Formats: sequence, structure tokens, C-alpha cells
Amino acid sequence: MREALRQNRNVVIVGLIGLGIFALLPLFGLSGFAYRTLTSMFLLIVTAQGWNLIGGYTGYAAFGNVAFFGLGAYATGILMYRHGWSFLPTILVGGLVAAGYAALIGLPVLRLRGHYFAIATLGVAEATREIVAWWTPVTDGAAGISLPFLKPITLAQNFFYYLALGMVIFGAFLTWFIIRRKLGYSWIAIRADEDAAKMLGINTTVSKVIAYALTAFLVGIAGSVYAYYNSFIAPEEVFKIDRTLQAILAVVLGGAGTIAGPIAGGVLFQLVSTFLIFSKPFGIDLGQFHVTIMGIFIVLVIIFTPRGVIDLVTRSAREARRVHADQAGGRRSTWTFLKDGARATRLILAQNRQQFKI
Amino acid sequence: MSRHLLRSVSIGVILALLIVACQPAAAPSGNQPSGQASDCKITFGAAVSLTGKTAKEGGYVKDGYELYKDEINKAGGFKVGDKQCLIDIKYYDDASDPDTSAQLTEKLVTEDKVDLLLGPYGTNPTFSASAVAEKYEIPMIEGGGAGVKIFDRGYKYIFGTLPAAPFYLRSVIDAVLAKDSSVKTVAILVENDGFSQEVATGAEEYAKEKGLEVVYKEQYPSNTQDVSSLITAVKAKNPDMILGAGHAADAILIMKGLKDQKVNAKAYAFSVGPTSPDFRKTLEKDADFVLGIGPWTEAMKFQGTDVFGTPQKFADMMRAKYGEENYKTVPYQAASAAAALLAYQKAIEAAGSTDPKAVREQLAQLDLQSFYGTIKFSPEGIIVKPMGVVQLNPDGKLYTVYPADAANGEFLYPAKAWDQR
Amino acid sequence: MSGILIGQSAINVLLLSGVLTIAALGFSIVWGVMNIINLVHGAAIMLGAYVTFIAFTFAGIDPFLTIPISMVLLFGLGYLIQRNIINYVMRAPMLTTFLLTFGLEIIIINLAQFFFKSDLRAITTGYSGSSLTLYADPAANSSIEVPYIKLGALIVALLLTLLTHLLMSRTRLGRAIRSTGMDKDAAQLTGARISTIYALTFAISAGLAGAAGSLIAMTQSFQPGFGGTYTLYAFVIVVLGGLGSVPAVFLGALAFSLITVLTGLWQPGLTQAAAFALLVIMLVVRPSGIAGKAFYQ
Amino acid sequence: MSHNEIILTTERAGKTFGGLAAVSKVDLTLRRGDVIGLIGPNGAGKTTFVNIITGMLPISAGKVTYRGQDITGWPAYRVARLGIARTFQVVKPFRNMTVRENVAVGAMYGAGGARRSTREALRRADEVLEFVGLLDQRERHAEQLTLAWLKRLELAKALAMEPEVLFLDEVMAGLNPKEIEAAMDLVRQINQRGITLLIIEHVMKAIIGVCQNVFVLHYGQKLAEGRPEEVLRDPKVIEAYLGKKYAEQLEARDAEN
Repeated sequence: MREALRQNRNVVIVGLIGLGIFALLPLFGLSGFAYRTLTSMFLLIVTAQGWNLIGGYTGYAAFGNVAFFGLGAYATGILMYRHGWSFLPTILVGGLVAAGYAALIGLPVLRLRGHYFAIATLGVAEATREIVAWWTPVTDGAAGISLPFLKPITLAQNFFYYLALGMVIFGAFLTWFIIRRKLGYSWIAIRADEDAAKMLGINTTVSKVIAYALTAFLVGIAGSVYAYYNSFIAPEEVFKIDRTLQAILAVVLGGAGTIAGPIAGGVLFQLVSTFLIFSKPFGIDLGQFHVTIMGIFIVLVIIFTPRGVIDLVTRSAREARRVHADQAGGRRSTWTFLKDGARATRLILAQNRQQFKI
Repeated sequence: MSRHLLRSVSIGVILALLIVACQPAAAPSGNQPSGQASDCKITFGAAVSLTGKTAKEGGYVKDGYELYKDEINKAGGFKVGDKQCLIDIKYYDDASDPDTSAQLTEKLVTEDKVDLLLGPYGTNPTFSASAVAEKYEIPMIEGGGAGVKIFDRGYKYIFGTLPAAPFYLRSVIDAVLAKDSSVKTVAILVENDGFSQEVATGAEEYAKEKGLEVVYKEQYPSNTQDVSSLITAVKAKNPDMILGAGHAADAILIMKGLKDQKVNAKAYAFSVGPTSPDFRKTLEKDADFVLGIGPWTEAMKFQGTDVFGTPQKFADMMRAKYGEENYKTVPYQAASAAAALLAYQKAIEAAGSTDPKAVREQLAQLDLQSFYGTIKFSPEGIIVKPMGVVQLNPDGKLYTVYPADAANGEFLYPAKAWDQR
Repeated sequence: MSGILIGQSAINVLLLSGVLTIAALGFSIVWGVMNIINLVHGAAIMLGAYVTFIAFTFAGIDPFLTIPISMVLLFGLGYLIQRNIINYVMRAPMLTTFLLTFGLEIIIINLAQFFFKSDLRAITTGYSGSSLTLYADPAANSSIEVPYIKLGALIVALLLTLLTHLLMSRTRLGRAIRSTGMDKDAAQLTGARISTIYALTFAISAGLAGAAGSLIAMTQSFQPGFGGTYTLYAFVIVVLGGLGSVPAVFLGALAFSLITVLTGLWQPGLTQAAAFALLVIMLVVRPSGIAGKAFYQ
Repeated sequence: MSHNEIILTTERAGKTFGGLAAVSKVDLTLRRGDVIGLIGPNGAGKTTFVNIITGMLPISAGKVTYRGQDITGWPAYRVARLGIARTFQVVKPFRNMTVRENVAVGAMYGAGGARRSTREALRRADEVLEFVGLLDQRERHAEQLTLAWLKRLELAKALAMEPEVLFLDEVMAGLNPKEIEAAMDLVRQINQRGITLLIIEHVMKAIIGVCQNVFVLHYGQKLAEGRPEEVLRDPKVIEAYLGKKYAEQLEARDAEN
């Protein structure tokens, strides 16, 4: 995985260009809707980057990350609403509360593997939601907490946009920083073979708990920002399982265990789901079928590109380049390159489809 | 060369995707009455749930909006200054999701440039959507969220045509006490969501105020599939009155459970459920005697100068437009939705423009007699309106039984015991 | 706590556990044999409920007699889904199958919403709501009641559980399924066609989900989205009971019902939190469940 | 190198699985520089024995001492960091890493790991890879290697940890005679570097070729111990271990005739 990244400097270049575009985009004037769509997308990416640490790199399929999102949101909500804190420090508290909670539940839960770990984390998240909903004196219970919003509008839009974008960069940087270090190696080793990792001297418990806590930190700060951004939080909304699933989908779409994966997947997921609500392809109103089509999209992606779109694109490009280089000089043109690329993509898709078949 | 190529292709793809995402993908389309000449057009925006958890109620809300739109356009639209303006409504489906609701409201305001906003259905989506409306200082009248917390945030542009949640079950207590002052004990079953909590707390406080003893009040989780142990616990308390604050599915589950365990109370009432057609359809005879509440029922005797005039007329028009089968009883959500547009009509006509601030000022001082009764908002923006009590009569119909001046049927009390039916 | 309260609660536990066993049984088999967390399960339960609803409302068939119909229809659907979709990810990591079934669930629920609308549905027969009074204390206005329809559902559920147990332990098909679950490569050597076995396993699971849907349709109202909660319950039940055998599912359902009913009496707002807390504790302390084994039997 | 210093001992070490004893009351002493062969029929408890010494499995009874320190029941990673390394019978490469990264993990976390940076670990990996003859494969992904290469990779990962004691669990199984020769050569070289070796092996030629002493386990208990030639002539051992093989050979011969 790490080496796939090294070989594809292109991915990094594309990423930096994309970052530049996103950083400059507001200068060309965005509608409030575009601001919101992109800000939500960044927050989704951050939760995806969080999941990627435990799920992508360490190989522990956590299904309860929404608990951290909710705790982050509630930390901000309670501190701002009850204790009059200003917003920015609550982000840190939100992240730390989530990380602490992850460390606490991680100690027992990370002893489990596979499905059992997945279900245990799911259970923890559900139980956390119910407790927050029930614990009215502290959380205001199911009724939720309302927060004032930042004014004026343009300031708020840019503030949240760049804050969220900054968090995406932070998430990517954090990931990059760690995976080149011993800790990162230990995660990838654990994912490949936990017993072998132990025998090489890796304290897998510590590695996993750190991974889980960092995951929770990223997801928690996303939750914190969400709380203030949305100005309203309620248990059934901030602890919704769908949030975990969306983050996982984003990671899988882009490519698990890569830095660019959650970003590419988050962009793709948000664009597709937003597009489906509004678009009327060929004048056909998708109407209430937009959710169904999202489901079909998920199924197709899982069957055809289980390693994510980045893997698909880079492999296709590599293959096309190889074929291209073999061809006689006369036929080398952009057009033939694209054609080769398309053929390679088709082939890879067909291979992927058969890959896990019985 | 190929590396360079890949790079340019990637940039192109990203740009293309961004353009798709950030631009309106399709021209706003609505059902414009064609061929009819009009001076101007007023566009409303609404993100309602057409799929997801509250698709059903979202559908009622949309139907209410649509009926009003059709009728007012037939009548020539709104009179703004000296112009006649037809109205149009742009809808999106928020899939019952508050995040989507906020995103769509943002789109309606900043891209579709609608003049004014209508609310979604459900307390949580309303929270999110109303925050966007307030941010842009565009009025939003919503007929689908009654949580008091929506209105105690100091917002100025949000108005609600449903009475505040804590008032929901009060009229039931009044109605029962008016009939039988010997009633002593109440049990309250509460779903664990914000709206139901407010309803239950309001009912509990009021019951105590009236000298009743609340012998049982417990929360149950949303999406619960089994309430048998709650019923067992309630039965042990032997209450005179059983109140439920939750959603229609829970109300049905509780009624089935009460019958299963032969729990006999003198009155059963639910905040949500009895007025929805599904309640009678699913419970059939077991729905008899159950009390429901509504800010509006078709039996109420209101009179207005609007396109509907009376509740009965509104109900008949709903049935004519959407079919007898679908609207055996017309749920109040449809009426409160239509009332939202009616409130806009009067405010816009008074303001002489659709300027958000001017409309907001007019809404704040609105005092209007209509098919929906008096439409008048409190300083917080929520309608001030007594709740009517309805009862499912063994003859299969739904009668309004309280207050007396709106009643069109006899309040059957106490409810017959299960084994005597 | 009075005797009547205890008695009624015991009845509640029993009645609840019957339906939950059937609801979790198919989920457990697919998990144990195919190593898949099948999120489509809840959607299959939902479809079963609609089969019963339609057969009862439009053809007037007694809901108990619709059970075979929904089992057969869901069996067929399950077979097709496994053959044409899930089979492509049988060797994929767990996450892949999880997300795939998640996507499928979205599709099925939203299509159901389109065809059946999101109206609440329920089945009310002549005998709905009538119950057998086991003990009555007229003075205190209290009694212990056993609703006939739930009693019937319990009997059907126990019968189906027994049949499934026999199918898995006594028949050639059951043996083939079990050996496939234990070691798919070894099973291949014995001549079993793995893909067929998997398709049949999935179909059996869907058929059981269909039966669960029919039973649930008789006792509560439903709309297209209601199945997800049962998938979640199935998770908890399978973990509590332990993966690997039919009786374990029954034990798990019993344990789950006990927690639900007990917390329902004291602090109903925390029923799910209690169930999940127990789940996590169970996983950590005894991952194999109350009666779990490594494979299906 | 002193042949007298005791480096690792087990005293009455035992492991039970649900009441069944897989290993019981095994006493073993390893001296610095030893090359000991651990043999026994399949299911004799050889791998389990290694697992309880290295902390892979919790030990049920007895005591493990390493350089005078009681390490009974220590978790695997602490045992590994002390300088006890092992390979796995079923190879366990990190498939999602390159060969070089695989080995670097050993260098990062093994006995010498704490003082090494990632970069130094990668450099150390190159040294080890050169030693085992895998240097030209270092950029390949582990999943692309053949079994013989994978066995070497196992060895390289363990060596990168700078162990003092190394357990080799059937590193030669599945290799062809030429590869076995090479592997034996490698084992001798490792030993020359001062590393104490305990080798589980079914390839008798290798045992005889490299081991000073052989230790025989049977039904989880020590059956015999001594010089390879003597032990392999011991009737008890032949009956328990080789006897089965001879019987199979005889059977095969009968079938042919």
C-alpha cells in the first residue's frame, strides 16, 4: 500500500492540485449551497480519514465510529451552550474526549477480531446514543441542544469551509506522518498478520489503541465542527449509524489504507449523492429513486472496484502506458492512449468482478 | 508525456465534477400553469421528506401545499400591490434526514433563489432547515415541526402553524376531566425523541397542575418493536388514563399490547397516530374509543375568507384531488401545511411585496380567521391555538369531541373494557 | 414485585423469544456458514411481512397459512440474490460483503417504499388481541394474559426452529452445508458444489426471514423500513447465544428477551443500551457465546 | 563464544487445551551457541512448546527463564524484544508490504529496535536481506514471492530483530533438495554469528547436518535427548517417530508388489 503511493507520484500531484482548487474555489464565488455541500464533504472526508486509520491501515473494521462523532458534537454542544466556551477550544476537547473514550473501550474491544470487533463497536455506539438520550440533566436528552450561529454569513461560510478543509489537510498530514514511522509500520503489520506482528516485538495492544484513539480524535473533531456548523444536535442525528457507514463507504470507494483514498472517496461519494438528488438525466426525474440508485451505485462499486477508484485509475493508467510504449511510433497519440486506458479499465473491472467469486 | 496527460485528465475530471456539484444541475422546474397570463410569479421552496422514515407525513405536507397552490392559482394567485402573482413551489426530497434538509434549504435559498421558504416535516429536519432560513433572514413557515426548542432560540424568521408540543395532550386531560372529575391516575408512555419528550413533559406538568397523579412515566427507545413489558408495568399501576407520546407505529403497538394484556383504562390518548388514516386501517375495531388530538379536524367549525373557507371544504377538496381512498380522514398535517401558505398570502398581500423583511413583519402581526381557525403567531413565532380532541367512534368515523363548541360527535366515555366489546 | 407481574413478565419473555429466534436464525446460519454479516436480512423480514399482508388483505388467507407462501417466495429470492450478486464477493474480506449487503438493503427498502408506500400496515384477524387468561385477580384488576396470536407465533417459531435443527443435523443437505461452513476447500473435495450450497444456505436463511416477517406482521404494524431493527437484534442474539448451532440461537433469543423485558420494567429508556452493553461484555468475556461452537451443527 | 553459559531454560513447562495436555513437564536447557533440533511426530506438541516459550500462547504450567530472568507468561512482544525470535511453520509475511519493509519491521521492534529510526531499520533490513540472499527481491511485494523465498523472508524478519535465540519452525518443509542445502548453509552461518538455534524440522538430513543435539517430544513429553546419531538410533524414538514412517514405507512397498 505504502509503496503503491510511492510509485504513483501522479496521485500526489493530483491531490495537491485538487487541494489548490478547493483552497481557491471560494475566491471565484460559491453559492451558499456549494459552501455547505463542500463543507459537509470535508467533514465526511475527515471522518473517513479517521476510519481509515483503524479500518484501512490497522485492518479493524470499526462500525461504531459515530460514537466519537456524537461525543465530539456533544462536547462542543455542552461546553458552548452550558459553559459559554468559545468554539475553537471545544474542538480540541471534542477530539480528546472522543480519543479518551476510544482508548477506554478499545482496551477490551480491540481484543476481538473480525465480525466480533465490528459488532462490539456497533453495540458501543448504539449504547452510547441511548445513554446520551437518556441522561437529560447533562445532555438535555433526546430534545437535543441548539447553538447560536456565527455571523455574518460570509464570514461563517468561509470560516467553516477553510476550517473543514484545514482538517482534511491535517488528517492527510497526520496519516502521512504516522505511516512512515514505526507506528505506521506496526499498523500495517497488524493488518497483515497480528501474530507475526507480535512475534516481531510489536506491542499490538498499544498500537491498536493508539490507532483507535487517533481515529476517534479525527472523527471527534469532525463532530465538534458539525455541531457548531449545523447549530443543532440531537442524539438520534449525531449518533446515526449512517454516518459510520458513509465514512466507510468513502474509504472503500477511494481505497482503504491509502492517504488519498478517503479524500477521493469522500469527494466521489458526496458528489454522487448530491448529484442524484438534483439531476434529471435526459429529463427523467429520479424523484424518490435517488436513494435506490445510490444503493445500486454502492453494489456496483463493491463488486467492480473493491480496492477503490484510485487503484483502478492508476492500474489502468499503468497498463495503458505499458501497452502504449509497446506500440509503433505512428500510432502513439492521445486518442490511442485513452483507448488503451479504457480497454485496460474494462479488463481490470472484469478481473475484479471475478476476483472473489466462488 | 503520459504522465502529463494523466495530470490534465485528472484536473479536467475534478473541474467537471465541481461544476456539476456547484451549479444547478437542471433548471428549476415546477408545474407552472401554462397559458395563464400573470403579472409575476412567487416561488416558494420546500425540502420535504418523500422518502425515508417520515415519507408518509412528508407526503401529507406536500399534498397540503399542492392543493393550496392549485386552488389559489385557479383563483388568480396572490394580489401583490396591483399585480396578480401566481405561485410556484420548488420541492426537494430530504429523505427524512436533517443534514440533507439543511443542504437543500441552502440550495433553495442561494441557487434556486426562491422568494420564501416552507418547512420540512419532522422536528429534527425543521431544526436544521430553520437554522439555514434564519441565517439568510428568509422567512420560513413550517407546518411539520412542533418542538418548542425550535422557537426558543430567538430566531425571528421562523413561524410554525402547529401548536407547541407541550400543549398537545393538555386538551385531552381537560376533555376527560370535564366528563369525569373522579379521574385520579395517569400513565404516560414516551418515545425517546425530542418532540415526544416535550409532549410528555407538558402533559405531566399539566396533569399535576390539575391534581392528577402521574403513576407511570417512562421512555421507550425509538424504533421499539416490543412494548409488552411496558404494558405489564402500566397494568400493575392500574391507571385511569393512558397517554402516549410517540409516533403512529408506537401508538398502534401500544394499543395492541393493551388489548393483549387486557389493560382497561377509562381513556386512551396519543399525541400522534389516531388522526392518521393508518391508525384505523391497521387497528380496525381495536381503535374504538381512542382519543387523538389535532390543531385542526375537518369537523371543526371555522370560517374564513380563504379559498377553502371551512375545514369541511378543505377536506372535501383534498379527497377530490387525491382520492377518497387516500384521505378518508384528512390529517391535520395537510391543513397546517396549507395554512402556512395561507399565512404567506395574507402577509405578502399586506406587505405588498415579497421582501423577506417586510413579509416577516407582516407575519409577526398576522391575525387571521381561516379554514384553519385563527392564525396568529406568538412573539416566538409559534401559532397560538387550542388543540381539539378527536375520538375514533365505534361507527368507524372520527368525531371531534372537544372543545364543546367544535364538537360534532358525542364523547364516548369511559372506553368499553376489552372483554365487553 | 407481585406474583402477577413476575408471571406476566415470564410470559412476555417466552412469547418474545419465539419470534426473535426465527428472526435471528437465518442470520446466524448465513454468518456461521458463509461468514457474512447479512444486512439484507432485515429487508427479507420486511418482505415476508408484506407477503403475509398482501395474501391476507387481497386473498383473505389466514396469516398463519401465509407463512409457507412467504417462506417459498423469500427462499427463491434469496437463492437469486446469492447466485447473482453475493456470490461475487464470497472470498472477499468481511468489509466488502458487509457494504455490499448494505447497498442491497438500501435498494430493497426503497423499492418496497415505492411499491408498498410508507403507509403503516398491520393485520387484524378475528382472533387478534384475544387472549387466554392464565390467572386473574379481579379484586386487584390484574391478571396474567397469553395472547392467542403470540402463542400461535411462538408455537410456529418453535416448530420451525426444530425443523431447521433437524434439517441442519439430520439431512444430507444439512451435512453438506455444515461441512462447507467448516472448511469450504475440504467440502469441495467431498463433491459438494460449493456455489450451490451457498445459494441454498442463503435461500434457507431468507426463507426463515420470510417466516419471521409473517409472524411479526401479525403482532405489530410495519412499513418498509422496519426490518433494520431486527437485523440489529439478530446481531445481538447471535452473539449472546453463540455462533454455530440452532439451539444456541434460541438461547440467545431467550437471553435477549429476558434483558429487554427486565429493563423494560425498570428503565425502558435503556433497553437497547442494556442489550448492547451485555453484548459487549459477552464478546469480551466469552466470545463464543452462551452455547457457541466454532461451526454450524 | 562460551558454550557453557545457559541462555534459556524451561522447567516442567506445560500447556493444556480444555483439559487435554498438549505439552507437559518439559525441561529444556539451551546454552549460548547451541544448535538444537526439536523433533517428534506430527502433533507431538513441538509448535505449542515454542508458542508457550515465546508467549504466543499463555503457558499453563512450569517456568521459562531467559538469561536468568523469569519470563514465564510474558506477552509475546516483550519476549521478542528481549532477543527471542521465531519463524512460523506456516509463513506469515506481511503481504501488503515489500520484502524490505517486512524485514524492517523486525529491525524496528526487535531486540535492537528501540534505538533505531525507521531509516536505520530499512538500512538494517538491507543488510539482513543481503545475508539471506534476498536483496534483489527487496522491492517486490511479499505476496509475489515463491514459497522458498517466503521461508527466507521469515528468516530475514527474525534475524533483523537481532535475536540471541532463534526458533526455526520447519523452515525447510516444502523445499527441494537444492534449496535445503542452501538453507542448511544459511543456518550454519546464522549460528556462526553467535545466535542460539532451536530447530523444529522433519527433514532428518538437515537435523543431522546442523544440530549438535536433538530433543525429542512425544505426546507433549520429552522422549529423548542427545546427539543426533544416538537419538535417532534409540528404539523408543524409532518406534514413536520413525517407526510410523517405516511402517508407511513398508506399506507402500507392499502395495507396489
